[in-house]
Amino acid sequence: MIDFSVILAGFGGQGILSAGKMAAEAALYEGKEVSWFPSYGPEMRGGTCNCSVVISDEAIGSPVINDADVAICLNQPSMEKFENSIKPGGVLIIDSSLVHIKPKRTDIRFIPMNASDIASELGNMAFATISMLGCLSEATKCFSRDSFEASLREVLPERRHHLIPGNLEAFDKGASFAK
Amino acid sequence: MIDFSVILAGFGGQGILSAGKMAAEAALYEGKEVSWFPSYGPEMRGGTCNCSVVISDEAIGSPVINDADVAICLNQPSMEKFENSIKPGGVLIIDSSLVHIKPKRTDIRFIPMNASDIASELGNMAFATISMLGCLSEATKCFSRDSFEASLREVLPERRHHLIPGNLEAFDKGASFAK
Amino acid sequence: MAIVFERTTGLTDKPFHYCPGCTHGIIHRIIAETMVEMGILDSTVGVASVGCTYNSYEYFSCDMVQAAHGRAPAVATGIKRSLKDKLVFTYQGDGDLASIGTAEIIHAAARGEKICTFFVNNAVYGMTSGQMAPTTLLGQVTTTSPFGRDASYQGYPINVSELIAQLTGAVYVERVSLTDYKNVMKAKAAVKKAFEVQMSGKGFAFVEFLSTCPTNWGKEPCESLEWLKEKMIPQYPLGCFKGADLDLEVKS
Amino acid sequence: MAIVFERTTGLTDKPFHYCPGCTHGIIHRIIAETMVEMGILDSTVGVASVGCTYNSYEYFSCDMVQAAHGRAPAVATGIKRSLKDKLVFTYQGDGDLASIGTAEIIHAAARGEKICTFFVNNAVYGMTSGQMAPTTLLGQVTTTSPFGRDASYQGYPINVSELIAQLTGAVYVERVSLTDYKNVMKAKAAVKKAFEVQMSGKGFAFVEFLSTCPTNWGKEPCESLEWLKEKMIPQYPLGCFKGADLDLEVKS
Amino acid sequence: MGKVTINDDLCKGCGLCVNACPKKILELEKSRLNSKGYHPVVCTDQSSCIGCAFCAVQCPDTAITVER
Amino acid sequence: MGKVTINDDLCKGCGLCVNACPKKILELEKSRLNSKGYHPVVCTDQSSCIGCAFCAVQCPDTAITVER
Amino acid sequence: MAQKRVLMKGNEVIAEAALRAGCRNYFGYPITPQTEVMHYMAKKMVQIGGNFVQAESEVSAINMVYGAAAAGARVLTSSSSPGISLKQEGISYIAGAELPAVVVNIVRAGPGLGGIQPAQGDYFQATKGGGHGDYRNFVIAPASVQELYELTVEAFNIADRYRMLVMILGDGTLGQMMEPVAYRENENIETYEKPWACTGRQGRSEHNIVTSIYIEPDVLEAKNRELQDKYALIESKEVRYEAIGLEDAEIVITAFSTCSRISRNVIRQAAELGIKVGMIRPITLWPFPSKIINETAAKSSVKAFLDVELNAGQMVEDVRLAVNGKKPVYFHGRMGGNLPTQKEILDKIIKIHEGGAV
Amino acid sequence: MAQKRVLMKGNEVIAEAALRAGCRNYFGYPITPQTEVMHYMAKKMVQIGGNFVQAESEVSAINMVYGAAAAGARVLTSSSSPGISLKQEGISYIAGAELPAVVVNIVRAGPGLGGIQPAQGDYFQATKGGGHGDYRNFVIAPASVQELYELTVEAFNIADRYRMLVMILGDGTLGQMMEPVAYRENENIETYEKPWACTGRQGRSEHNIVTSIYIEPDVLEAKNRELQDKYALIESKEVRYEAIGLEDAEIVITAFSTCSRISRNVIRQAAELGIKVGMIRPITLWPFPSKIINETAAKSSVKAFLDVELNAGQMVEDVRLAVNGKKPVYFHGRMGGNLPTQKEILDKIIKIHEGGAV
Ligand SMILES: Cc1ncc(C[n+]2csc(CCOP(=O)(O)OP(=O)(O)O)c2C)c(N)n1
Ligand SMILES: Cc1ncc(C[n+]2csc(CCOP(=O)(O)OP(=O)(O)O)c2C)c(N)n1
Ligand code: SF4
Ligand code: SF4
Ligand code: SF4
Ligand code: SF4
Ligand code: SF4
Ligand code: SF4
Ligand SMILES: [Mg+2]
Ligand SMILES: [Mg+2]
Repeated sequence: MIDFSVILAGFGGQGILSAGKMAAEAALYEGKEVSWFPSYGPEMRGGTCNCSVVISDEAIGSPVINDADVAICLNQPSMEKFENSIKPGGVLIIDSSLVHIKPKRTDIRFIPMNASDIASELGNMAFATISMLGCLSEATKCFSRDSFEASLREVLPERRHHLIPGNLEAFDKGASFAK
Repeated sequence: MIDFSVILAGFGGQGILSAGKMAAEAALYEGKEVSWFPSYGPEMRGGTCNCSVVISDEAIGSPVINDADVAICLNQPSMEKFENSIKPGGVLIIDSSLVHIKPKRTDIRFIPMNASDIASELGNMAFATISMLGCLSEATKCFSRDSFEASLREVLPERRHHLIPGNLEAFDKGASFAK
Repeated sequence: MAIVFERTTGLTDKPFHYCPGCTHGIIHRIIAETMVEMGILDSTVGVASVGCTYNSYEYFSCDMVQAAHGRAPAVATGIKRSLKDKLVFTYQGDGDLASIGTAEIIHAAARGEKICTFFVNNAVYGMTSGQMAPTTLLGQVTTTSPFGRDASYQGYPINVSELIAQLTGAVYVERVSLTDYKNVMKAKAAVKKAFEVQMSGKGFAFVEFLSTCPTNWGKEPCESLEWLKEKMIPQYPLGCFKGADLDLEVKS
Repeated sequence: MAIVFERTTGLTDKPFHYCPGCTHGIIHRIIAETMVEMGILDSTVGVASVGCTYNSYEYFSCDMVQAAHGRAPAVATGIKRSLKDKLVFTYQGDGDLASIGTAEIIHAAARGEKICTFFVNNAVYGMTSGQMAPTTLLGQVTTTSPFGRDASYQGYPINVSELIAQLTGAVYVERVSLTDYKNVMKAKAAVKKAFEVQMSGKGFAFVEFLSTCPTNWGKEPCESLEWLKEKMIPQYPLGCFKGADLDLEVKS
Repeated sequence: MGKVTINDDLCKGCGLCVNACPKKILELEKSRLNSKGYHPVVCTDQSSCIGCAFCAVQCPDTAITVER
Repeated sequence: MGKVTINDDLCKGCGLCVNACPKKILELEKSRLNSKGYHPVVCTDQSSCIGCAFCAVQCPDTAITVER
Repeated sequence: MAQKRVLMKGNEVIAEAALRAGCRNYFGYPITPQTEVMHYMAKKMVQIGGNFVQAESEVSAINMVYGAAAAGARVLTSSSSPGISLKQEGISYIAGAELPAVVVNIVRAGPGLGGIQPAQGDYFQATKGGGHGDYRNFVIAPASVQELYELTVEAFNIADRYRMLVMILGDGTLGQMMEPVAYRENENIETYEKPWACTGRQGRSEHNIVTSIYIEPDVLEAKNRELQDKYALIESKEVRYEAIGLEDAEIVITAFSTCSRISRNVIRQAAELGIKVGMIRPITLWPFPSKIINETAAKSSVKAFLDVELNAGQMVEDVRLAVNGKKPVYFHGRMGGNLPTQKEILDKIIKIHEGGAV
Repeated sequence: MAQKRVLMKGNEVIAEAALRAGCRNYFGYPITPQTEVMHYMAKKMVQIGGNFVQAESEVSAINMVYGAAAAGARVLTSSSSPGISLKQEGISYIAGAELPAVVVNIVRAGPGLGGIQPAQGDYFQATKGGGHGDYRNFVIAPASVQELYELTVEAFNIADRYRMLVMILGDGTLGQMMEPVAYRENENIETYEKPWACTGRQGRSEHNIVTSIYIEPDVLEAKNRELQDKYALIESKEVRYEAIGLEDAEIVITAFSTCSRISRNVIRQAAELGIKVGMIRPITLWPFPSKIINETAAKSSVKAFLDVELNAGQMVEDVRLAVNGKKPVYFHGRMGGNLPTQKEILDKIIKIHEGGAV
């Protein structure tokens, strides 16, 4: 795996940046090389934001992505912006609770999933992005569920470990969309 | 005449800089190329100061003098410092009212003149340096008495033209030392 | 029905990029409205500074010059000296004016430079993500005073209006807030007076606005206005520090 | 007979390069004497600034750091923060401190930086040949106010002590002169107090000296002292602006 | 007596107008995100509006027009 | 009662000590330049010196030593 | 991989590395994209009893650095382009007074207020111009977060070793990105006596002086010659670079930091097309690896150089000086915060290989 | 000689020339050795109703310049090395906002506070580094007081023509010396419309904006490309230099300003010894006269170059870049405020001529 790349994009405040970081942590747990790079719009708060995660077996080139293997979009402007940045054969995952359009491209795999609904069902809106990571993992195998779980244990402070089961549940729900 | 150079040196406040300027003005009046360059010691006021005047028929190289044709010294430290900067065959003019030592070198022309005494006789201490310019003019012909007079007329404001005769008298007294 | 309130032509059509509830927007608007109401939009040059409002030049519809961080008063001096019959204002944050631009504002005031400065004190560096400002309150947590501002380590807040009022060249100095209708109207009156002072040629005019930064204060917008009232005003009392009774016959 | 006055060991043997009658020399001496008398010569680091006294490091016999123009308070901050148990002072002119170094001095004071600043106000830029300083009096002729300082063109003098006294972090602020024996002794007492304030850890201490510049004022030394009394003191009144009643039990 | 018009695209759902309205007839629409991703404000009862413009004066984004 | 010693090499002839001396026993030597080019100060009447050090305290160049 | 690798932002790693290098003094002023250095320091310094001062400006910050360095402390400041411009007078003073200090520039796109995205437009400023007078900074350009850590520690050693300013020239990419970093158990901290430092005389018979003014031309010239001698020594001893595939490269890329990362991938792609591409990645921008470049240029296998930068062409001048006319040197640059893509670089490589104009 | 020649100090001539060029705005801060520019302006501006402001610092002065230039005025500031370092942020802003302005640097010896004697140690700063980002100043190096006058007037024309900063790089020698100057009756003042200036809208339908920030990388990159295009145009059109004796020179001296004056005398001395020495004196340091140097290097009559500067070797890099390995380039430099003597230079010439090591 050389420079496998994921873009996560949405509004500020949706947890895009930390979801990206969790993906990178999971891959790191597998001994991969990883990089994470944030990007903000001109708005001070709210507005759009995105981050790029690259996973590789070798030293990573650019942490900034021009052609992504996967784009995960949590709002419509992001989808409009990043649909064309996906490599042919790549994957587009959207939160269909928030984005109601379809991609124009046909050379990519399109996975709409109602991530926000799942999250509100699970009682924690932060789980929306987690479920999308589950989908990412299942669809591309860029990191495994086990690595995700193990990295969660490492990264979360002890006092927040009670959240792990919820996270995994969200992860699994998301994964089911990619099966 | 190519880069004929004169150093004037003494304590701050003795009128060194303006005497140098008058020499340059006189030579300029003759259509020569001239340059004037000041140099101060670390003292804020008092202390030593000197200026370099270069006169030439062609464009002037360095306005800062390493080997002078003439050095005019109004105090002992200056004489000690500049005696060795005079070209072989050059001229050293000192105010013997203030400097009581003799040069060690024998390959230069040494003209001691009691400039300060002359000036106090004429009732104006500023005439000390003027008399030394007279000596310079006579000893080297780097500018003529006429040019000196004409440039004085040009440079001095009308209301100070009454000083011209006194200046010329000092000039002439100085010239007599070089005859 | 007649329109009693609409967006002023002193602002361009471009929506602000500021955070929800940030009172920078209110300050922009009242300055813009005042220029229109005084009929000076066409003869004013504004100076934007560096801070969240770095591109306020896209919002104000008068001519606008963007200045380096803290240097707006110097830039305004350059403009005003060469355009003596025009009006010039600077718009500056507390990091910009009270920290890096301390020398520039003090000396513009001391020179009695015939400009207006609109100073937005939100007790924090907004744009660069919430660092301590010279106006940050004691105990206030910011990204560079993570344990709360501690006087013995980080020093004391600076009351800028009071300081500027010390300078002879500063003839009008007032501190206002935007917490409610009445205060917004007072703030607007201060803006007007600042321009009038400039027109009178009397000297330097300075208006300090206590403003919110919900994002970096970590508070909801309404909560932020409350915090401003409860915490900021005791340290930074509102009122006119100089020039309350200026005689402003406007020179023509 | 016993020696009642001789050159202090707080000064090196090097003769000053200052102009005849310049009171910089007196200020140097009383600071040096005070360090010796307080026994702190070995534990003090002085910061020379840029001005006629740029190389005062050759005269003071304590450790000395030469700072860029106006930046002595920042340099002193760097020194003091890393040498908390040592004493640090800056020696700055009015061009250095009140013009280019405005931000540095205001913020050192606001931070309550535990240093002393000795501020020499001679109403002119001495070293660079007599330009207007922020402290130049109205009407005073300098090389950059050749027709006399005109408020409408060149602004107003800044009363630095009064301004610094506004800042909470500044705990001791006094203005002194050197016009006669009594005043030199008062000035020396102020120097001592400033060091004591620093030792107490209470905050920033500031002493302003009204000083002469015979050369650039175009006056004889004695005449200069008279001019200082007649012209400068009315604009810059002597006295303690802050901290007159400080309780200074010295921390050990 | 009064009428408020809210420019949905400009509103950032900050709620300052909600607080400012003496008639308490403004409300954030929690169920909807506008094009910018905010919950915009709506007037729940135009007929009670007195056209005082307290809301508009407090709005940082000039999203409100008031008529009377 | 007192004694002043002037370090000729340090004196710049500024005259501040002359002015400061209550006994008026200090004077610039107008007829002489010292090594630095200044007219140095001299004490015209050591016996009148009271050793008050007013002169030394006023001297910017620490050219004066006072004994008593 | 002995040590555990943790995912951290470049900016935070700089701060952590400085602390590990024994730095207990940080003076700075906020500016994007390096604020995390400050935030990290603001917290940590209080916790460990070190000094964190948010200065009133970059001008003040660099002079606080000057002061702390003069007092013998290890000291750090960080900023980004406009802020570094404001520090130029102070940097020249630090050079003149021969003080050890570490300055980080997380470069953003210019000129002027410019933008906040990554760039390398301050190469000239860091390596040549900048402040006034003849002086050099030791300039290090890490290319990964791991290297950022290692070279930051090393920067403090170099600063003390040579009594000079070491600048870490990163770009926004490096500062903002997270990558894994493995910390050493024990840092290699070199300690040097600082008998020249102004710490209070404490019985010393002579007072110490830190200054950069020498009013006598001869003295100042001698001082300058000393500096130049020191710089010559450093040029002979401290050059660092990474060389890839120089054995048989036809085209040699020169690139530092982020551009070198992208170029590394291009080398692989080019190999697939049968084009042998090598790379010289300067790690020290000053002292510059002129010798290896010059030797490489002399190789008959080498046809051309391609210099890739995030600017309008700055390091390329040093490459050309080193190549000294032996081979053509081409340039590819992006500006404004944009990064070159692998494809762009590869296209240029192909064109050069085909002998086409570039 | 049509016009009367008057003896004036270089610094005063700069001020007088600016006034003659229609400049009515001066903002500055005192520093040796350029204070006479200010003193002259302080008097004259009041007399003619122009603006003279002694700013609180150089930082402030350059930003006042920025303001006045943004308002469409001709504007001047002057300083010397440490002061110019403080102006670097502002200079980068002026470049970014494309404002016309004239900045004088009467260079003194560095680094740090250095000394107040003449030097050329700010060549790199003026022509390359200095502020952050990719930009250029138009840099002019007069060699006599007469040229100081003529090129200062021209500087204002160039600034307006290209909307950029023109720097006059003099040294302490040039600023402090008096030489005769002959003023023209009528100055050649080029006037340019400034529709972009912020003068108040006055009925204009769009408001004007002067800025240097472009937050979108693509926009900022485009802006940078525009700047680079402008610079390329200037490099093709505005190079100025003086060439002496290139017809048959064996050794070619490259030197600017004061060093070129001294070298001119050396050429004469060398001729007496039968050594043919020529000189290329760059008048514009940027754009640099690379072409003529490159062409000269290609001549078979030319054996070597000798670059003479008041620094540790700065312009010599540009000479080497231009020579591009065709001939050896030697260097002779003095520092600290000292000037090279004719003898020193002649000795080097002789050694080079003899093929000895230098
Ligand atoms: C020379 C320089 N230093 C630092 C910055 C980074 N910077 C941008 S805005 C800002 C602070 C803004 O705070 P403030 O003036 O209070 O405005 P606010 O954002 O709070 O409205 C800083 C430090 C810069 N652009 N230029
Ligand atoms: C950055 C910088 N700007 C300007 C100068 C030139 N300069 C040296 S001393 C001085 C003014 C000194 O005046 P002041 O501080 O009042 O001290 P004084 O000489 O009167 O004692 C100036 C402007 C400098 N050295 N560095
Ligand atoms: S960061 Fe603060 S000051 Fe800036 S726009 Fe947001 S709320 Fe307003
Ligand atoms: S110039 Fe003025 S301040 Fe400086 S040493 Fe002379 S008298 Fe003193
Ligand atoms: S105009 Fe007044 S009553 Fe109407 S919505 Fe606004 S605040 Fe409420
Ligand atoms: S104040 Fe304005 S932006 Fe805020 S909720 Fe009301 S209409 Fe929307
Ligand atoms: S000690 Fe007193 S009496 Fe004696 S000379 Fe000095 S001032 Fe005069
Ligand atoms: S005060 Fe000192 S320097 Fe002045 S005349 Fe008296 S002894 Fe000499
Ligand atoms: Mg703020
Ligand atoms: Mg002064």
